[in-house]
Amino acid sequence: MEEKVKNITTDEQQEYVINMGPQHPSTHGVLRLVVSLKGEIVKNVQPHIGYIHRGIEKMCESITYPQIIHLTDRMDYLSAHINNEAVCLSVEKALEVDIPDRVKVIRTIMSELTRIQSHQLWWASFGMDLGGLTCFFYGLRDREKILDIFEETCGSRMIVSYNCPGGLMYDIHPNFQKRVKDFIKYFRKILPEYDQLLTGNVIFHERSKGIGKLSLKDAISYGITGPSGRASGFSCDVRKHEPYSAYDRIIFKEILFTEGDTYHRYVARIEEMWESMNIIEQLIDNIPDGPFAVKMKPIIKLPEGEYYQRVETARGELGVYIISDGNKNPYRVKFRSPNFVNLSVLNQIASGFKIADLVAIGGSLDLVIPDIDR
Amino acid sequence: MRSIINYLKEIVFGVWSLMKGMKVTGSYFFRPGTIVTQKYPNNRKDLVMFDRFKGEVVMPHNEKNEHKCTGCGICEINCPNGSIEIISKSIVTEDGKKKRAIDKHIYRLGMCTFCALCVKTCPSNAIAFAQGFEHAVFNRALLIKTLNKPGSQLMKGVE
Amino acid sequence: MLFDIVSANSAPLPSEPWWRVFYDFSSLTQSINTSLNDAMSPFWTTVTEMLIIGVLFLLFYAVVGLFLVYAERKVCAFMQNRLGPNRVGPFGIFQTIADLVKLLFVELIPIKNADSFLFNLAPFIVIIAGFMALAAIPFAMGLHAIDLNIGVLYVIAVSAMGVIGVLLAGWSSNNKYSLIGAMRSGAQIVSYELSVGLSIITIVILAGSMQLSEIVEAQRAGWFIFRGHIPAFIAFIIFLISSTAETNRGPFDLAEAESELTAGYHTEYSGIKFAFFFLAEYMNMFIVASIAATVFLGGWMPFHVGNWVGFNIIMDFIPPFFWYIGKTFFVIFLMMWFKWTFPRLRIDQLLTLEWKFLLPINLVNVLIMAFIVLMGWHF
Amino acid sequence: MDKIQLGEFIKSIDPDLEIKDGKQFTEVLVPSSKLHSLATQLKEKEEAQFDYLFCLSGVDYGHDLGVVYHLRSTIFNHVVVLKTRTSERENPQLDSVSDLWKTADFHEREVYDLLGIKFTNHPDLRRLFLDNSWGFPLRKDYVDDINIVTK
Repeated sequence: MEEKVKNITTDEQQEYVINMGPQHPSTHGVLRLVVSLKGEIVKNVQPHIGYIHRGIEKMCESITYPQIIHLTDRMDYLSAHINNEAVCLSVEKALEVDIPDRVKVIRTIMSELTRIQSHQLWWASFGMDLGGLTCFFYGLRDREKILDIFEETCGSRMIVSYNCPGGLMYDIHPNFQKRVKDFIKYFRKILPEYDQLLTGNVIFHERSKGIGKLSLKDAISYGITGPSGRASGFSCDVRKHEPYSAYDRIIFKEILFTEGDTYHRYVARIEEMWESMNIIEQLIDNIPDGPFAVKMKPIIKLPEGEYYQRVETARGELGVYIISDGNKNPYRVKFRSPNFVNLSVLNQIASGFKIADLVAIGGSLDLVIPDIDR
Repeated sequence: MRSIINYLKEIVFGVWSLMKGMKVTGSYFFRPGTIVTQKYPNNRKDLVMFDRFKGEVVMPHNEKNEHKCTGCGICEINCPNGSIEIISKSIVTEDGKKKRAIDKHIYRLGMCTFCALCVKTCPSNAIAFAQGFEHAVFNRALLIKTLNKPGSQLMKGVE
Repeated sequence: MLFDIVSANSAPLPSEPWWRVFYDFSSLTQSINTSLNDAMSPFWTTVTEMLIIGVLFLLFYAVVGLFLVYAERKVCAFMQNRLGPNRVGPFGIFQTIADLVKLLFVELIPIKNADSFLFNLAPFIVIIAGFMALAAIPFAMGLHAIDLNIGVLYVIAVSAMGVIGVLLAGWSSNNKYSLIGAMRSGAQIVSYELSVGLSIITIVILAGSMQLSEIVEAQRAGWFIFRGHIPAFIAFIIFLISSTAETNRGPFDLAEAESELTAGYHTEYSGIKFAFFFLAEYMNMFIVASIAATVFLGGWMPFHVGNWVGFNIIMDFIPPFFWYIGKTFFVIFLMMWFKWTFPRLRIDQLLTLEWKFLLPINLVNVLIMAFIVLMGWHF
Repeated sequence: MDKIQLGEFIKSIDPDLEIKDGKQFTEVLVPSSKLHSLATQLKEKEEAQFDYLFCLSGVDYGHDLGVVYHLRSTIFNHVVVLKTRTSERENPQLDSVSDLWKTADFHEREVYDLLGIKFTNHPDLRRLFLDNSWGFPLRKDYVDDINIVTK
């Protein structure tokens, strides 16, 4: 670490270098940004990561497939359920197991709930990044409602561990459908309030419009996925392109903008919350009957080969690349985590803007640090 | 002239958008009924966790101090981070056979990630999740628990 | 001596209504003054009076500061669907006192490469600026430390002195974040001083005086915000915005922009020195709010409606001090409401707002007000 | 293009390449010397246009070290997997593709950090997660008795 700092100061001694992080209110975790400034203007941002590198990929090599679930939970803890789904789907695909419809529908509903709660937390912290502290509490207040649903069905609030290869850990709670419907009814009323508080606000417009523009070409070249990529016009919704679970049987639209600035990254996420509610409403009344899991062998061994599974988490495309040598432990697991890739564009889009914009841009990319470090 | 009108429009719309935001916060200010804060230590008595809540792993015992754990060790194998350790002993049953039985079911709460694999895979449903969540202790050693009570025995009929 | 000035200016006229005699503080201050004069020489009288006022202000400062911190926390909590402090004492009213006690016992961390003299001086400059501004504010009828004939000018000038403390704090801490915060604060306060001054000048034109007691007296028939038509209202709004900016609060808290600069200019301060900055922020808020209340909302003057005699008499029953405090807290509430609703501006937008919007509007506003006063169109 | 056409297309670029029809994607085994030129052609040829590198993973194959590139075209929606290997373990070197796909910048730094594969022509090849005192933990022969505890 020492050496890295030294390099930068000797190369660019003329610049005013500040260290944002590892403990900084706007980096949402232990991300360290070495920012070179000229006055208030950002010249260069170098992310330094690895403060919570836990070696999840290495750990996966010594545990069995069902046990990987509890590690993927802890990568992107805000879309824990979707991460788990990726591993489960690839194991199921490798074993060519047919998953009951009930599981598919429940997984989809849970994924969309996860997406909504992730976007709520993002909205909360994005508002806080811009200085509107009240947003933080409104976002968390509404997120709590989803977390309660999770807690009732899965037993835990954030790190749900609800998926397992072959289906789900347990069936949904009898109250699940009613609670979800109540939440949708409540949140449809609350979401316009978010708009009144932040989206329509003239200060917010000034702060976000035209800030941190990311062109379509750069978005594809950098591989920026998720709402951040779609705000630039990169059609990258895995739910549309490679439908998994129950996404092939529902009608929803991919939110696409072409501007690619902070404001549209913001709007894309707000719109996605509406869209997620539509998806849930289509499914919540038609959960088919059936078993909630397929009986799997006690020790799951994947046939030799390579398996790649992509899912759409709340932040973008998560890829799980499993190389199996036929044992009960995977030979190599690679997680293509969306945040890791999204972080790489920060220098490109933030340089030239003011330091306050850097905070806004960082917030609009919606980075979750444990997913970057893994 | 047009630029002046635009200038004034900008001001009026700007102020209007700010007023809308103030309406939201102001309306909550005058509606204390919407407060969501839980007075946690005060509402401890009537705070009920959901029945599936994963607070800690316990081994339910019946009134005769019997449990269902056969000491097979499947939970130990399935635990991803080694928080369960089974110490077994061999006992002689009534009909004279030698049998493996549980001596100590050691559960390290501090290492547990609540993935529920042990509870799910247990063939005899011997362990379950309890709802307690107040686990803070001053000594780490207190987080290592022995789940089977002293002097407890295997329930009859459980293999 | 000080009390002499006070009493000379607001001695009740014989034709005054009963309440003006009853609630007038000048008889009290006068009696203290005469008894002190009897006991000692004029020099020592002045010294004693200054000491008394100093101690009173110190107490007032602490009480108001602590109360405002508590009020802010409660107000923001209610706006955010929270309860706010509720542990220490009933409804958490002793929370801020507990916090203060904690801050008193916290270690003062010495900064290695800081300019220690300026570093230690900065909080005091901020505090002194607040104290000096407090001196000219009329709290109730006949209750002010000193009634200068250029009171408005004095308060604006003195309250702007706090920025020196902020700049020194940022510079001497030898912290990059602090320096950015201090520079921002400097740019911000220099530009927003203009708007504060101009919006008050609008009212000074209407009142025809810069003496705060006379401005209050001139509002006996009706508060300036109502009497001055639309220009007075616009001036009030501009004063609110620019004074919020001047106190580094609300959407204009760029100097300590928490999500960008951690804590801005007071990042390196700890313990009681941090408490000074913290209290000074709230005290500045109190001072600008009381100026707004005095200049626009009639200070301690009760609310009167034209010919509604019964209503006016009921209003007269409420002591002037409560009118003053009520109005001040109303303005403070508005400022808190701003702070807890809006996102923060960026530094260039902040300056754009001042130079492109507030200043031109203000200049036109002054012109219109002058015209109205010339034509005698005001109420 | 579907899998077969894709295979034929790659054959037309370089007939020596070994093409494997994988379960999911067309897999191409590329010798490390040919990697960069093939990648350039795959990106720039009109009918391929693989403009989106969605995954770059380093793998320790036991004896060899390798890198796997998952490429996708956002226009035609076809996917190809490039695999390249190097048998050098002491000082493994591969060509960087970060000039073609900017996302490779971070991915290659990660691979360098965890597997020790050096990428030539990489603009800023520094360790990403760990500091220099660490070895390369994703290698199979990595030993760390303190931090890695296996049952």
